[in-house]
Amino acid sequence: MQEAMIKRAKELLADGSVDRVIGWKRGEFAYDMTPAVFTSAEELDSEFIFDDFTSANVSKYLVKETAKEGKILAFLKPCDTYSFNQLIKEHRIDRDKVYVIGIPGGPKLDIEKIKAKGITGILSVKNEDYTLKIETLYGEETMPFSEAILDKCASCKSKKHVVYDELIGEDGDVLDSNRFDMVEKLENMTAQERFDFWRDQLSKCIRCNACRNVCPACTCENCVFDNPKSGIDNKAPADSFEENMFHIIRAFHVAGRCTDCGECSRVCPQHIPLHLLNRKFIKDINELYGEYQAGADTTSRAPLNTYTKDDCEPSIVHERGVE
Amino acid sequence: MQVNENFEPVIVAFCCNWCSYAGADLSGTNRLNYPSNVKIIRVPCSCRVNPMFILRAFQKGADGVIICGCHPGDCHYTSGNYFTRRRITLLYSMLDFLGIERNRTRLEWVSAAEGAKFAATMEQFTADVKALGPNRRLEDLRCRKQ
Amino acid sequence: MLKISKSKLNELFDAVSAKQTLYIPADREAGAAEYRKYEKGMELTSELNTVRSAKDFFFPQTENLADFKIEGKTIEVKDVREECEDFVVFGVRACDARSFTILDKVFLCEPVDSFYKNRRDHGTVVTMACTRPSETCFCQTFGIDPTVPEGDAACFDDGENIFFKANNEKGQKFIDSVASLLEEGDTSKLDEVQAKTKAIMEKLPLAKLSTENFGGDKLNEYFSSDKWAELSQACLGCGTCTFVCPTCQCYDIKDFNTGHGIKRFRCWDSCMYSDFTKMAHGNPRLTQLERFRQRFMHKLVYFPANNDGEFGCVGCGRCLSKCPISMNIVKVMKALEVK
Amino acid sequence: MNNDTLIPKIGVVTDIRQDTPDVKTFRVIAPEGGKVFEHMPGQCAMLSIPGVGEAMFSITSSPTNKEFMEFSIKKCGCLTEWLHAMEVGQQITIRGPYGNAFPVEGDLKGKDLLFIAGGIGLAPLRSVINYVRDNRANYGDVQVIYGSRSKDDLVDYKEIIEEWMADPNIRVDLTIDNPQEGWDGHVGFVPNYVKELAPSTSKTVLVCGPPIMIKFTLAGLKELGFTETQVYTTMELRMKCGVGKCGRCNIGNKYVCKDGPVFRFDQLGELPDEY
Repeated sequence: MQEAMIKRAKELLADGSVDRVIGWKRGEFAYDMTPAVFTSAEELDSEFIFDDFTSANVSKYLVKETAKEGKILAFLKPCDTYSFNQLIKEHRIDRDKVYVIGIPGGPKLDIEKIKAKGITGILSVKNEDYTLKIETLYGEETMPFSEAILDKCASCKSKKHVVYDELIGEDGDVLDSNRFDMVEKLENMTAQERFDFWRDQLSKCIRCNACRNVCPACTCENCVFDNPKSGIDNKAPADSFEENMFHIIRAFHVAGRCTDCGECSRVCPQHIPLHLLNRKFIKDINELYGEYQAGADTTSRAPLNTYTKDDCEPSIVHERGVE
Repeated sequence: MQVNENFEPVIVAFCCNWCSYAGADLSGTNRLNYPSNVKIIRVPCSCRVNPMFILRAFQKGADGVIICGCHPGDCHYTSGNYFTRRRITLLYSMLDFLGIERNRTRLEWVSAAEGAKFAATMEQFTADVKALGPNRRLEDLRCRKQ
Repeated sequence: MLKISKSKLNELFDAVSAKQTLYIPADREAGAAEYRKYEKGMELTSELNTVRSAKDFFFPQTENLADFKIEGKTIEVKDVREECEDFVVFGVRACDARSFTILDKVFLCEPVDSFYKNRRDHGTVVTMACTRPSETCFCQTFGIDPTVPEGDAACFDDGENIFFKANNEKGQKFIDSVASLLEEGDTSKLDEVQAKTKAIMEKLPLAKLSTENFGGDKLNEYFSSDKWAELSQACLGCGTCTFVCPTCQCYDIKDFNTGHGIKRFRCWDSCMYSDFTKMAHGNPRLTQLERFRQRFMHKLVYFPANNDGEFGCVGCGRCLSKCPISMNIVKVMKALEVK
Repeated sequence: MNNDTLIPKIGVVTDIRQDTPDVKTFRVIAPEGGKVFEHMPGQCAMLSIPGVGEAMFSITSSPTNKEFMEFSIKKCGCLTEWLHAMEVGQQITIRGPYGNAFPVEGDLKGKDLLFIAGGIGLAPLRSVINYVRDNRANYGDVQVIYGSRSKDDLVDYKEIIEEWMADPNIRVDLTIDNPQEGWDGHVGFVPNYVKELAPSTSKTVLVCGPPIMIKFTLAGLKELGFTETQVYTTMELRMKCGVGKCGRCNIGNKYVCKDGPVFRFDQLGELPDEY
């Protein structure tokens, strides 16, 4: 796959259809790829990489990149195309300046899951028939591929590219994923249990803003949490309230726009399952206002930008499920 | 749940200028009583209420927050309260998801003519919050009065 | 050397925590450890290091500086400082132990930061030698020997026993306080373990990383390097690297209105944030390039320029494993030093 | 526990003077009377209204003034807006003094001095000028070139006219950017005026004002034959601690709050261009 991608990128660069290519760049280790912009065939040959660890969603970079001169080639996985579409809908990306090549999605691997098995000193990771052969400083280790899959890929919602100019490989389908299972499990807990669950999780937050800054839906020029005039700007969770507030408000601000790309949970240094907050909103929207998938198209109205006269009353929240 | 008889909750009510704020006035001119726990904040429309306002109210010491707006269809700005309805439904659902007690939040449609409904709503809501006790789950400890 | 059998380690923890607060690195979930206040039965983690560094103990993420009460035109300032109680941090790795030396240079130079000093005076750091370094480790680049860590007292693990060595008076006091649980032990196996660790150290992927080309004397050369644009290209501008870093010490001072007074608090800040240097009339670091450059210039050039060649990095590898886009100081050093 | 510089002291505002439409000068004393602390010309202090913010301001009054400190503050942000809304008698918090100072007792002693200021840039220089006036025997020739957008924007106009202009021992040249009714003095930008006046290159120059003015003035001075080692200026960047620990006001490895705010141009030249 990597060869095919490099080959196609070089062709498009050579015939002048694009000026730059956005993809992933080899790192120091087997797993630390950095999103990068390539401008020459040499760079592509020596540094471009696409493998089980290239999980970063590059669509948000296109906001910055399409503000520049020239056209850029973007390799987008199915989940990335949803973010890309959503950004087009919000007029954050100039579609004419991007040439999208759809590439197959994951499942991608999570190095932290490998490390959580106590495997350290990792020198290389090879996937042999869905068994990971991991060469380490302390000898070779193996583990099943399925146990090292990124959470966001484990509950993949779609293998279908919703936007592309060309495809490398086959296009897939929207999947009937079980992504709302955990949300449902939480909904069925008592309020006290839910409170304890979230307190335990959110108290880990160090307010590094990685979730916000990586989020393709968070593209405000000046975030409300950075704006001294908002009265709620803060840099550190000085109190449990501030931990709650940041995550509630952030989830709310992307409600109806979040495509469930799962980047927030992937980048969280503290492994807080932040995607559950977003999924809760998605689930509510689906149940109360009809099925809606942000980023599936560029024309429909976002659920919070519209209404019907017979919408349910907020009291529905108080009436359903367990207290 | 044990009810602490001495506990007097702080209730913040965001009232739409065009309906419930006038409704509160009406209940006053009609000499109807509603609990003094209720602190009214006048807003130009119920959809002016940013979710942040609600959280900030809890942060600064509110034990319950109620939003009052025009009945659906009656919005002074045509559709503001329809948006409120969606937004607040989702927000309350999220607060519930985080384990915040359900009865601390409410939304009621109260028109300018419904002074009695305003008083009754506040009476009921205050009693509900009182039964819950002080807000502890969405509290900023720094703001607690010593 | 004095030692305790690993099976009896918890007895030692119990004894220490009976007298003062004890913090140990414990598992929060598989693969993620954090420092926790010791409670009976808590197990020492088998992880190499904690996700958050140990700087929290001396330089917490937020702390109250002063309280103000405003009445009419008058202001009352309340000094909220209290003498901190003695505490012990156990199991600090060599890299984190060195980070305290670096933080000391910032906070204990004139004018001394009394908030930091208070904690530093009352905290005893008991370090733990490393036996299984990870691929992200590069402490040796900064002259740290993880098999012989600094700190007030150091511990060494030979697989069965933990050996104790005092590095200063405070450390000796700690060892004396638990002396009844310790016994004299044979260190031959420990020497073996240390030799084995040292052999691994040489095989680490980053073993050859050198600071030779960095330091205060090349300030403008590095500042104007054309590599910064490419390096900072993917940076998200989040604060993950800064907040997990044991040596990052930039802070912000903010006021919070509690409704019945003003609390002035200080909290960690990150030079990666867009508002870090923002003023009413402009911002000298307008793009992520300048902010990104500041972080690494500070660690590799400015800090050594002001502190006799000491670098502002200890090679703990946290930023290597936690950066959302895997851009880190090692990549920066390698890109810059090609000269 | 010892005092900590981060814990501020109280200052009482005893006088507020409207200098220009957007600059007010505040007189601050300790609640028990007298100055809150001593300082040297060029040093700064952190002023704050708790709950609003804290920021660094240069101390405009001379250390030779033993009764009070003064701050000339231009309204340009949140905190300064609050400060401008204050009334006499209001308390603020104050901590300092921070930074180095102009070397009035060192390199400047015995020298001929040329002060060049633009707009609110007079604030830090006023402290030096008055210090020099009060220790006149220690210095040679003293000349002040000061310009602003208009006559109304000249900070401390009253003091300039009544005291400095009346002082036979110093020379004051004023200029405004554009012609204005009731102004018969010089009209033109400060850098051009400096070139016109062509001061002797034997002078040591202290320049302060908007960055653009400093840039052109320095170029003009170089044309006249001045070297960078003869010219001092003050810098300003965002500050939080004031003691070189919070890590944001650095230019290269120098912290403006601790190693500055006063820099000589040859020192600045060695630092990266990030200010």
